[in-house]
Amino acid sequence: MLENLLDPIILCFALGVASGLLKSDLRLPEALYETLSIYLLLAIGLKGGVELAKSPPGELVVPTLLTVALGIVTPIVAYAVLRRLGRFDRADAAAIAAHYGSVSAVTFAIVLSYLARVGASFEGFVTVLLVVLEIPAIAVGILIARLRSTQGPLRWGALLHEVFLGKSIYLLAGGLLVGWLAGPARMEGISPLFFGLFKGALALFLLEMGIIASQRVADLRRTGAFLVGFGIGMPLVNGALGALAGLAAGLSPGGTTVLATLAASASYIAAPAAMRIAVPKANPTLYLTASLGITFPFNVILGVPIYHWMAATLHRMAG
Amino acid sequence: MLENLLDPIILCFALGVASGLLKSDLRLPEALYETLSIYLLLAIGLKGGVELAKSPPGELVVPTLLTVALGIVTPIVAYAVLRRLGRFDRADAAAIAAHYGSVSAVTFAIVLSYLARVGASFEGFVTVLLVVLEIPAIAVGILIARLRSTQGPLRWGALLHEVFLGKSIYLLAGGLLVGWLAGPARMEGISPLFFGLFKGALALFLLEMGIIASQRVADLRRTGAFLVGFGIGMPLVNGALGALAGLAAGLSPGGTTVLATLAASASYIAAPAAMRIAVPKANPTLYLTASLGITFPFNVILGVPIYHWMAATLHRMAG
Amino acid sequence: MLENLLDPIILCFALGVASGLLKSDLRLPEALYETLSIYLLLAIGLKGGVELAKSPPGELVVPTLLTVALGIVTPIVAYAVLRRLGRFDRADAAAIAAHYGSVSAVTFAIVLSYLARVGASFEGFVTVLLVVLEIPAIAVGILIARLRSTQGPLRWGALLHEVFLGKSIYLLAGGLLVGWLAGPARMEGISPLFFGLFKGALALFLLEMGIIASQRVADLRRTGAFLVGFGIGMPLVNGALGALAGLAAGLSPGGTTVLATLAASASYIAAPAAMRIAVPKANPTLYLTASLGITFPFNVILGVPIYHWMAATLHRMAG
Amino acid sequence: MSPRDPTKRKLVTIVAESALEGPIAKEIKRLGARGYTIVEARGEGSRGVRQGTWEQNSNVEFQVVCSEDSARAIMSSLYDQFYEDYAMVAWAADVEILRGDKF
Amino acid sequence: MSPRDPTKRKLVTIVAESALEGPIAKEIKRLGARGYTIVEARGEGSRGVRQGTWEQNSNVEFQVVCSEDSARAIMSSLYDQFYEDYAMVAWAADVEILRGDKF
Amino acid sequence: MSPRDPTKRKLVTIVAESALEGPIAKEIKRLGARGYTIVEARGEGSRGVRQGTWEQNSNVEFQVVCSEDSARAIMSSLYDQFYEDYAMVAWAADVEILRGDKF
Ligand SMILES: Nc1ncnc2c1ncn2[C@@H]1O[C@H](COP(=O)(O)O)[C@@H](O)[C@H]1O
Ligand SMILES: Nc1ncnc2c1ncn2[C@@H]1O[C@H](COP(=O)(O)O)[C@@H](O)[C@H]1O
Ligand SMILES: Nc1ncnc2c1ncn2[C@@H]1O[C@H](COP(=O)(O)O)[C@@H](O)[C@H]1O
Ligand code: NA
Ligand code: NA
Ligand code: NA
Repeated sequence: MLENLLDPIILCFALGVASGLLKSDLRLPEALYETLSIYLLLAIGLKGGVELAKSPPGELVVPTLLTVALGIVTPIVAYAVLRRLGRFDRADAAAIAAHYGSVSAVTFAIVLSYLARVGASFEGFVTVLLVVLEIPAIAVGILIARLRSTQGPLRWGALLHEVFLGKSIYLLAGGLLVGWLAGPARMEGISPLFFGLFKGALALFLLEMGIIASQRVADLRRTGAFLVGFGIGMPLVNGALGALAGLAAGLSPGGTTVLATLAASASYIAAPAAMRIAVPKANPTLYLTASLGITFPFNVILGVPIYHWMAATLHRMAG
Repeated sequence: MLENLLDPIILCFALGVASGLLKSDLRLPEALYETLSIYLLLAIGLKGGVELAKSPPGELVVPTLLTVALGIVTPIVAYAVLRRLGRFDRADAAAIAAHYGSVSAVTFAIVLSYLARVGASFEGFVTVLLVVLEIPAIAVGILIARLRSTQGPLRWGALLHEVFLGKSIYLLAGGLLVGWLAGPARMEGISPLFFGLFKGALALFLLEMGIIASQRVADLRRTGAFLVGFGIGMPLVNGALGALAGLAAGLSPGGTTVLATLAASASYIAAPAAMRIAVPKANPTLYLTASLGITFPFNVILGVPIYHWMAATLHRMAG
Repeated sequence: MLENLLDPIILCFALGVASGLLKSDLRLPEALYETLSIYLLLAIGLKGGVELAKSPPGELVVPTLLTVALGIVTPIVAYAVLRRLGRFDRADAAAIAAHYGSVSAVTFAIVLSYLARVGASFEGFVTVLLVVLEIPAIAVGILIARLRSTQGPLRWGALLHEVFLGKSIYLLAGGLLVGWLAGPARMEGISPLFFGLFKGALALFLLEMGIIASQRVADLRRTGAFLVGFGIGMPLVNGALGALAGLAAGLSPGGTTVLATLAASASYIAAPAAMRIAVPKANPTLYLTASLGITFPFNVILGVPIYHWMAATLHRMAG
Repeated sequence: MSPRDPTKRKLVTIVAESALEGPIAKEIKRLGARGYTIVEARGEGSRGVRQGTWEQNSNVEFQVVCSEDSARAIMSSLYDQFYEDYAMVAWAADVEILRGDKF
Repeated sequence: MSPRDPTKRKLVTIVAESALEGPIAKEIKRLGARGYTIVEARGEGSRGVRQGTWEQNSNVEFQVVCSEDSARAIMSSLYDQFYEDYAMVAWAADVEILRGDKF
Repeated sequence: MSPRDPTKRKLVTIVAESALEGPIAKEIKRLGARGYTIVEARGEGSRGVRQGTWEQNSNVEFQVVCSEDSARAIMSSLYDQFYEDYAMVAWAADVEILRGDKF
């Protein structure tokens, strides 16, 4: 745990949070934020594609199906919790649920770097699961929000476009394809940029995310205690569901940890962009504060080791 | 050929083109475009300077003179074709001709990486030829456009300033000088950034160029079939002229391939900037669509292997 | 000396200066300037933190105290010179003095790379001295400017905030803390970005600083000959004081060179930001022209070898 | 009227969260404006501070020169569609142009 | 008055060096404006060219829609505090808005 | 007249392709304006969409506060020199300033 806290990536996140809370005048240019997020998404995809090239395609079927199932179940559970216990209205509950059903690519990068540090191996195709899990929850969230809504017919074409051609999925899936087509040998020329610098770029991005997350902390008072509890409890529930799915899919303990973390993570790129257009009545302060202000830091600092422990325990219990 | 298509740099270009055509919401910040183009131009110059330091200066004379000749002949040929066959007016024909007489530094980088992949060696001073070939065609294009023009006297001072101190030539020539003065040993400290990351940065830049090129595709219908034919035929002609010049200059097959590719490439940084000011009546849609929408993709995907084959064949024929 | 001039970092600075003087249309995006300055400050901090982790804390006490003393003495000397000899008014003299008492992190990076080139070792904790020396002179400058001023009460809270939480000190000190907490082994993942690319990024930043410095050269005529003399003489005096302090603090010749260079360097990030708010009557043209247009180039090209020679001579004299 | 006589038009300025860029551009053109200009913006308003640090808190500012009718239509249509749910403000002013047929 | 009737307000535009961003924002709000928009700018004026290449030569442009009284107060207060020592200009114009209670 | 009385001036706004930045700045100053402000812009008009993704499709927006005469001169001179061949539009509006001698 302490080991995790002393990772410079996590320390850079803390530096960003402190900068925001102390009102330092450190401001990263928006072009840097955009560049880093494009770089990280593309690099994750490329790396995943190279690994994927090494996996027999048959191995992918069961994990992919179970991941889709996770992407449908977790937002429904989240929605029920938010409506019944949290008393949120339909639009807010649906939008928040979509965020928690979807995934955070940066949290994915952090769990991979965590597993590399503790020396645990995992399946080469996990990046496919990242891409697969990103989408269904967003569709489920929109469907729930629009059921019996008076907002006029849902333009599915526009929405599918928004989701599949949003920058996040496009870069992840595109990178996956490029990496898979090119294969390991041809990627060597571009690997100093996309793989060698990856962890450093992640540290810089987390500095920025820390600043952004800290700006959300001010909103915590307004959004209330329930959301804080939800932002910690929901990832634990989803992480457990993800760990079970990983076990059921026959993944290794490392791969199970990855799937648990994916399930536990909450989106902050693809989901906010889609929800803002598809569910305009949902208040962005709620979903951004929960996802970025609570769940992201929780996962990055405490969650990942917990999901690793969950995965290890389940695997031990399952023999 | 397939091998060339599977290079991740080319795949990233395709990813950019697809992103534009599918109207994905992927948008790279303009600051990233500018940064990458500055970085690539400077890095090409620096690399060339280091290589130049290793070449005996005498070897440069004949290739340089023949390259200047190329830079005068190719825009005149292009102008004649555009006027006679294409029926373009003087300004448009002159401006397009200037683009095809000048060069694309990114295409140059791609032919070097292609030659490295196929294991062909080339002369250390080729970057000098890149710089030398960039300028004359722009001057020729302007001269043609202004002959008998009613536009008032040409302010040569301003124009020479525009061309020689435009970012493209300034960075290439400046980098060449820095690399040559510093020499290989002193460059080591900065080589991880400027040389180690080069191919990765090229891939990212091509993603961006793909998006920009795809925006030009929409203009193809308006600009007409002739321009499409010109955008493919002209580089083949210029490539052949370049290959002949390379042979005549005594270059190796690799160096001949580079000169052929340079001759075949069309400018999209220096020439558009100079033409917009010097030949205002020329329609930018025409020259940008031809250069970026047709010739650049053609060269990057098919042209480079063809010019390599031309160079090899000529060298074989010449014994 | 020639060796120093042929360092590509210095040549890039010259390329930037020439670009500005020749009015080339090379313009680096502001986002790149900001990104590079954030990167360099953070990287300097991180590197310093890793080195600091290796030093016994006791060794720091005397050098730190003497550095604080330097930070108080040098701006007072500078102020006296500017008032008496330069006939500047109180606000201008105080603001310029604050710049010369404070430090330039880029000059620090350049002296470290110089020492690495000539093979001189230095203490691991020198980055602490950089951070320590950045602050007191700014406070002294403000105090002087405000003594007997009619400008109303000084809001110290706001000022301390401005200084300690300004981007420059925050990133240096934050990076120091992160590097120190993480230690060498955990930093490995992020070192390709933060350490491997450092010199290249410095070259790119100096290209930009060259452009900015050249824009100041035009102001030289207006600011007068005295300021030119001051911009060269003051760093020599401060460098000598710094070398003496380094000797007294028991630093190695390399460490003494670093402290001399720090003392000789003039701030252009932290001090201008603080002075603009705290001493509004001071004319920024004066302090920016002196610091960036004269002292920075002088230090980078000639100063560093001179301070090295001072340190070596003092150490030889002291036996 | 000669094309060089100054002509009266309206300048509509709209500041809205970046997510609305596409929908607003479409609406502007649907309601008769022949063009628009966009600049990146940040700011503060009834929905809090929008610092422009990332995509979820940055704004865009549209400037549209158009006829009085289009101006009226654009302002009320955007108001009806987006005002309740999105960070957005708009205002209109009188301007003069040189080429009446252009706008 | 219905919320949809056009209402008159003032638009105050302030261009100033970036260092003043914080103080100006505070002052604007203190003097009764409910919001403001900021865009990055560069330019030229009596204090020379400000190219926007780094923090010491870049400008910000504020646009503030507010009541006539606030506009007057903002312009004179900023003028008094900053005009002498800082690069800054300001101007005001008449604008119409749709929702009177918003500004 | 006291320097603090509001004074009438014109605000000329010009949106043009980035390549014209230098020539426009020169022309503005030649025709009597004492300063100008520039912001980066993109947009759409009769010459198509200019997305601002690279140097060949980005715009700049000039704002110039000046006398009515200068405004008129600037608008017609730019119109004559650039309108036919370049992406460009311009409009003018009335503004009030506090310091008459500044503009
Ligand atoms: N009074 C105002 N004057 C100028 N811009 C404003 C004003 N109020 C709001 N804005 C801009 O409009 C955006 C959305 O406003 P709001 O919906 O009130 O939060 C803000 O982020 C500001 O950029
Ligand atoms: N006449 C003007 N019209 C528009 N903007 C101006 C004008 N004069 C100055 N500015 C802007 O205000 C900033 C500061 O002006 P100044 O204090 O006159 O140097 C300049 O950098 C310009 O961006
Ligand atoms: N009606 C308009 N309102 C505001 N800006 C416009 C308008 N028409 C054109 N523009 C801007 O002026 C640029 C050039 O216009 P054009 O020459 O018509 O293509 C466009 O890219 C827009 O940024
Ligand atoms: Na999830
Ligand atoms: Na060519
Ligand atoms: Na100093």
